[in-house]
Amino acid sequence: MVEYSKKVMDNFFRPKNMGEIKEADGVGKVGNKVCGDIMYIYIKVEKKENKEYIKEIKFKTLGCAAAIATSSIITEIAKGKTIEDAKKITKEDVAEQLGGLPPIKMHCSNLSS
Amino acid sequence: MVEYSKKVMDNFFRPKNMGEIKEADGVGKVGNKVCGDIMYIYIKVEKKENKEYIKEIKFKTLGCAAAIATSSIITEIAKGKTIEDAKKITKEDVAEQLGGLPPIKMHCSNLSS
Amino acid sequence: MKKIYLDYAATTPVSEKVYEKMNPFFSDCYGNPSSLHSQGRKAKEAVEKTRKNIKNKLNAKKHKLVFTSGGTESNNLAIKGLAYKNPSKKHIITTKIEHDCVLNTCKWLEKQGYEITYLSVDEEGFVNLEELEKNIKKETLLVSIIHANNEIGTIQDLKKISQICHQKGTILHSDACQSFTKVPIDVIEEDIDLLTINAHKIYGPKGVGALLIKDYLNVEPLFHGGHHEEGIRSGTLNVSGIVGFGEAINEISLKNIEHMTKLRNKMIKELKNIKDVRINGSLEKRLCNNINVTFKDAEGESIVLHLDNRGIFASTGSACSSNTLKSSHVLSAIGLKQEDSHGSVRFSLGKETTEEDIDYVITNIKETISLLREMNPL
Amino acid sequence: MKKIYLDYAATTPVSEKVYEKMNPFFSDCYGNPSSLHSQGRKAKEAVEKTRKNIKNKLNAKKHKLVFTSGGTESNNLAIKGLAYKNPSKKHIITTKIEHDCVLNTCKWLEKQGYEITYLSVDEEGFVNLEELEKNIKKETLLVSIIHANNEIGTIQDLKKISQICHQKGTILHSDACQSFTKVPIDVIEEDIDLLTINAHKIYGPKGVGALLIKDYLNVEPLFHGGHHEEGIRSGTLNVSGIVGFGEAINEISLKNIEHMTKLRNKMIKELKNIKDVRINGSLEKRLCNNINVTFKDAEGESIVLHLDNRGIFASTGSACSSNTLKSSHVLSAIGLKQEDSHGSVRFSLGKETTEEDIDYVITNIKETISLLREMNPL
Ligand SMILES: Cc1ncc(COP(=O)(O)O)c(C=O)c1O
Ligand SMILES: Cc1ncc(COP(=O)(O)O)c(C=O)c1O
Ligand code: FES
Ligand code: FES
Repeated sequence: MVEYSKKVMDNFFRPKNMGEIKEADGVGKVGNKVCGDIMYIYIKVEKKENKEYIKEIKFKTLGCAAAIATSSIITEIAKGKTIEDAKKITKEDVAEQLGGLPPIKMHCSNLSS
Repeated sequence: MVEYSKKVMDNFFRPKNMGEIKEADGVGKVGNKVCGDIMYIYIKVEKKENKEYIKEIKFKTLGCAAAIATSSIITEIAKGKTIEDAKKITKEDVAEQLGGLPPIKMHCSNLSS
Repeated sequence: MKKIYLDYAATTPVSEKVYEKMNPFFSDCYGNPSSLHSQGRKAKEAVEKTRKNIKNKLNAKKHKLVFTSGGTESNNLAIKGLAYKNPSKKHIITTKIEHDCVLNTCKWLEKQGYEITYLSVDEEGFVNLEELEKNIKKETLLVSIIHANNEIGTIQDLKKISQICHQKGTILHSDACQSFTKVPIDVIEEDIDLLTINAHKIYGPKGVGALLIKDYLNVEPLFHGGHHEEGIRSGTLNVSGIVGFGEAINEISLKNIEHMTKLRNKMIKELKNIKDVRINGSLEKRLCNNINVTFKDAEGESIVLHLDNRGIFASTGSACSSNTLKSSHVLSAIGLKQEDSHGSVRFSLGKETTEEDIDYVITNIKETISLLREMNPL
Repeated sequence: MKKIYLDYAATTPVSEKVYEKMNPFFSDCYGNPSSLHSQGRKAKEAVEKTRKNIKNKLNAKKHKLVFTSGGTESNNLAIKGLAYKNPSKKHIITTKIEHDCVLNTCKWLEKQGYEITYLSVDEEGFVNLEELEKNIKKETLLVSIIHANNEIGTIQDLKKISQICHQKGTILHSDACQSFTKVPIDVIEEDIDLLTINAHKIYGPKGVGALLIKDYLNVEPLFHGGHHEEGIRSGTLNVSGIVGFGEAINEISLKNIEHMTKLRNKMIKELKNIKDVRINGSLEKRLCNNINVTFKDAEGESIVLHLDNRGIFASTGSACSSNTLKSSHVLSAIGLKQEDSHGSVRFSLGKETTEEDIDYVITNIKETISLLREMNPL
């Protein structure tokens, strides 16, 4: 079996920001071609000093432990960031935050890009 | 390992008629081409009613357990027989008396023919 | 926390009696069965007694029994061993639902120029017998068909299969790692040319298996060496393992089969009460301990890990595929769509499983599934 | 009756500590290392810890370690695995004194069209290094040379051998089943591309071995299957066996080597006092536990059985050849005539052997030999 870090397991068993935002300002939908798993990200945006900040962010994901943990961590990273900065988050950032992902599961973090 | 019957082992550990007859009437020498082992059979003959009987028989053998057991048993079988009858002893007779020999060791009883 | 192991199809514990029987062969009767001296002879005797015993249980009067390191080796030996000895026959028939070790052996031979026919199965997992018959030809070296499938538990009708094979003049090999001790075995014996069995699925130790080979068949060894096992499989014999294998077979009991069948039926019935659930494999001709279930809108690994967190040990598809991402070839073969196959879990029972276990498991499955479905964006 | 086992080169008992370490993996931590759940993960952890441990002990930083069912499998895997992956190189160099499993693997490949060079050895059993160098050519796939010989105990200079191989651009495999734990191992590690080791010669369980493979080398598996061991060796891992193997390696001790060396020297010295006796193999570069002796005018099987009857367990040549009649190919290679080779016996010591044992054995050897010589007609 693939070995997950404690951080991955924590984010899998107790995902942060799981759920839906009913009146979201935006919904990102990603499907994973490798395995058919799906992630939706809902955001609410706030304008401050001419910049758009992510005020609220939630996710729903159908997928493996890595996919769920990735979803959770990405919402944590993106929260409070400007849209611009959030767009710069790479899958490596996510994997790093998660204490690494098994090679075979790196694709799961694609969901985040 | 090859499996020997109890009879083979008995004749191996406590061979009958082991030794040499100093003034033998005849000495049979057999070498085994398969493995290079050697058996000598010494006999003393007695004439009775125009027939030659084997009065005394002894052997010396360099060889495996089967060869030694074979030597021992053949002296037992031949003892007291006429020379003629003794010549008729086959290796199957010997193997039978020994409670069978493993197939790979049947050649050892060749020494007796 | 309660611990409920429901992955007996992946491997079983070693039973107490098996363990006891193995014990003297580690440090007491430790001789090499090939040795001439009495320490060696004692070890050899134990091995030969076991061999006879296993053959008797299988009623294998016309077979050699060769000990191996497990099911994988036995399957490889059967197929490659026959292939090497019969280079003129370059066609093999197998099915789409074999264990990876048969499938990948065939795929490897395919690369060496063999033609492989992978028989399809119906939605319950049964091989199409007409397709089998139609495909056997002069060049067919052998037909290799799994007796009971390790993922979905469907049991093939080996008697009919072997009749077809033998009428058409070809050889039948069957992988019985899952069925052995769970499906009456004389049925197998009567018509099978080569049979693969192993120990660690039947409360014996890991790393031991056997291949039964009809007396008149020749297989080329995978291991050349010191002429052990009539030259078919060299290597110092794993005496403790072999003795343990034999004892595991001694413990076969109809009562266990009945017990597992009852619990399996109970579990299937209760699973069906969950919404959007599908039981995979045949409901009638099914391993007494196998339950394979698809939960729509939930993902297998997530389910298994959540259950694990609750002390319940189950499997996604087969244990092996947990190392790869491919969805199960068996579930694809019975017509599941990829997304459904991803939401499939195998529970496999053991003789120790109790009714309370099943109740506890069902409760936890329900909670896990609704949790995960809540997460599903669709 | 006293029982003195002097056939440790054939196999050893499982040591107490090894047995204790194996114990939990039968019925307690019995998961399949391939399983996703925590029972499987625990088993996997134990396997991986052992793998790391063994690699550390061998200082094998640039090698993969693949677990197998024993020395025979590892040797077959090394040679055939390389052969299958490099079909353009059809020349193999080995020696006349390999274990049957290397020799017969090479003979089999010979039948498939390979050219095999069997290097000769001198009267002490050393490979001729010039002959080695001269024979390596562009098509040479690999050189396979046994580290310490199982019959006569002669230890080859692997460092020099590997230098020659690597200078000439070929690969070196060595069978270290006998030397492993008895000869310093870092020497090996530094220059060997593939190394075979096994457990049952070093107080570990039977049925477990390993092959070390340099990272960049590709070997075709003997067992295709469920992608275990990075796809090189499929089959459910023998967890208890692997853990036992690891513990056996933990117990390596210089003190044991010194102890056995002392007793070996004592025994050789006393054997030399018997008339018409010859010690086979090198006296300097020799396994610490090996004594191989020719008694003129006596036959090996008879000697071994008589000793057995007196509670002493020794071997004629190697354990394997007790199933055949051929005189030892190793003794022939060092120049023994067939009749002398028939009168040869191997005694191999263990860490438990005592000085009193040796005294007792010498007395009984003397009696046995004179008994048998008395029977000799010549
Ligand atoms: C049907 C089937 N065949 C073969 C195997 C392989 O057996 P082993 O793990 O003993 O190599 C298994 C289980 O792993 C199996 O379920
Ligand atoms: C030098 C050598 N190589 C290989 C082997 C074979 O190992 P195994 O019995 O584990 O297959 C042995 C012992 O049997 C040996 O002594
Ligand atoms: S396996 Fe589907 S996202 Fe990880
Ligand atoms: S092996 Fe020589 S006579 Fe038996």
